[in-house]
Amino acid sequence: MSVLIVIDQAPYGNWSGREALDMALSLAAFDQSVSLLFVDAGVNWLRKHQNPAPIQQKGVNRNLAGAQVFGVEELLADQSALQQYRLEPDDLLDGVAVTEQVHELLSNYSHVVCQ
Amino acid sequence: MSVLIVIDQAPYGNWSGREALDMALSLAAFDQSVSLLFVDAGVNWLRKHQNPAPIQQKGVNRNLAGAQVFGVEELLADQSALQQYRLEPDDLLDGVAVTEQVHELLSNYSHVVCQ
Amino acid sequence: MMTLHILNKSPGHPRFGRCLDAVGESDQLLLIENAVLALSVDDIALPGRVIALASDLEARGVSGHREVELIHYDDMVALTAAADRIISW
Amino acid sequence: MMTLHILNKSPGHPRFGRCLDAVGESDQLLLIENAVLALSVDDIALPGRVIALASDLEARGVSGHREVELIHYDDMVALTAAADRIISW
Amino acid sequence: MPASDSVNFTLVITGAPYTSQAPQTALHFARAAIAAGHAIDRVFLYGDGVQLASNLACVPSDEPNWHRSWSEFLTAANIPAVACIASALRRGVINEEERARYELGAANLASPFRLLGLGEWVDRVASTSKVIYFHAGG
Amino acid sequence: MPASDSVNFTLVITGAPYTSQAPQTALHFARAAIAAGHAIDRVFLYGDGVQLASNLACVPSDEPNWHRSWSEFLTAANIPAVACIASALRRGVINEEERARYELGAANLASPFRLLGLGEWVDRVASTSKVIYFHAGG
Repeated sequence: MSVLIVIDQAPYGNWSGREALDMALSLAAFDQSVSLLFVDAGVNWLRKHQNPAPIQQKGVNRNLAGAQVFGVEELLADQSALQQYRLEPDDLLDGVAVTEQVHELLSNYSHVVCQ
Repeated sequence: MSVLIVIDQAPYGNWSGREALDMALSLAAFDQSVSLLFVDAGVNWLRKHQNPAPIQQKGVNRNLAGAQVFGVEELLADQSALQQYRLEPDDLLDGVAVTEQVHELLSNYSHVVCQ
Repeated sequence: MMTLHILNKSPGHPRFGRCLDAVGESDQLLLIENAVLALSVDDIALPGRVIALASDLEARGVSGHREVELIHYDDMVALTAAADRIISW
Repeated sequence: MMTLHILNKSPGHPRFGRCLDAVGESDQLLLIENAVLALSVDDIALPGRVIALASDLEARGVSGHREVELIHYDDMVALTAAADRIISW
Repeated sequence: MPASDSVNFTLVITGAPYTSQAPQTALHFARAAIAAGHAIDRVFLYGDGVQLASNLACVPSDEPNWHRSWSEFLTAANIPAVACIASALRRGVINEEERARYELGAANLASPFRLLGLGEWVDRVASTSKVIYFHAGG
Repeated sequence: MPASDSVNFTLVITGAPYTSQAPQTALHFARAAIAAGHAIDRVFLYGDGVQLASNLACVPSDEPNWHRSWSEFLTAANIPAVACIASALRRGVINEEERARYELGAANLASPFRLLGLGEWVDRVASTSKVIYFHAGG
């Protein structure tokens, strides 16, 4: 059993990415194999230097940066989405692996969740 | 004061079109000048022969067909959206006016609501 | 591994295109809720075997001139029971 | 008549494109919430005068290399007070 | 003191808290409007926005409680707040009167919010008030 | 009687009633699954889906009350139903225990629904159960 949680919504404008991240962290906490895949506007979760204090939300950078410490296996980002949002490797949190083959990648997981 | 209510969501899958229609009917009930504009997937509200009984929802055909009787001035549909969904004039409820100039049309209204 | 893709978004929704990209040759695509509107759109290339929930078509007055297999909720249950993997988009 | 268009959807959202189509030459476009992400996208032709909420940019870590006027909520109030008409997309 | 060029705003919120950013953006806007000497003559909750009126939200202490922040602001600034009754009843946001009518066990909407019809919104649209909508983003 | 090839389903609902079609599609699916001799070992409400557990929805008599239909089905089929506690508390869906803890005036979640953590979902994902998601459409 290996789980992939797909995040395609941008941060802060709605809660769905936040709750998808909670799903991944819960699986990891119970020692289940889980990775996160960021596609479309979802890649914006991976930007360095987010500061949601002015809009009175809690940042998720720390959760995301610590995801692998908590047992999330991989943080994967879709290359074409990174390109669309002009995100270079230097702009991203540490530990993000870039993938060009989202379609093929999906088939590696026995359980896929698009929250 | 003339109001345009824009509906760009398809029927039944979510409630937003339904509640936008309620806004139009309320304005009409209070004798305010109001028209409805259907764009994108929203044009599917205008199909004849909808029958949401199998999914246990109430139809809106009667409300829409009666909208002009209740005082809604115009039911407008975006030509390009009709074309996308292969909707011919015969497929539509009576009383729908087709517009090719959504952008220009918006400027005729002093108050525009995209629910 | 046969994957059943369950899609409930209108053709204009970003996830609609993402789902279509992910459907493999041996996969099944089940259109439900607003996704059945895709059956009335000409220029969408739907993959091989397309299935749609009849009650969602009837609700929306879509006749579905395209090649499509219309099913009911009991068939949807059978499809999910038989699938190796299910992705809800 | 000067219209202020307030847009809060990500660039991939169908309403994003519909809003851009509707912005006239003498209109103003205010990007808030997820719409500020458009400032990091190259291939979107944003119309003439583009304004964005600074706190939404800061939240998302977007620096906005494009020509854009960054404002705060009090400026947003002034803009809406001055506009002949306001459309929230 | 209202400025000489002060405006009457009506704010319509259609996005729910903890689902969309709409109630947050609207509150920042509302505070700035009052600070600048403008008036807000009504806040109208419609569609999913009615969830903001529920007084049962329980939020971790290190996160803002948007229902409470809005309630405090509305009370302090003496601004009438209305949740659309048709939107609210379906979504389980009810006051004491509806609780009694539907014979339910509890109510979750109270002052400063009231349940009223769309006529409250129509009334503002037909007035000289500037009506601003705060929808769910995406 | 379970069929010889019967499956254990877990249904996860993330779309709210009267906002999305998700709870309706899921209920049609659930009824058909039970009728075909399959088992549903859990229904898990997550995100906006927790609104389905609120027992305060008031629906016109000519429209289905999805909370009531689901409650009756779950009770009759003896299926455990869980609303994610983190999603539910923020959205104002609370049981008697949380009402007391947060010192609020009312609770709106009761049997057959319970408030529990995401571990309930993890447990099903890690099992042989077939987990099917019913999201909000659009």
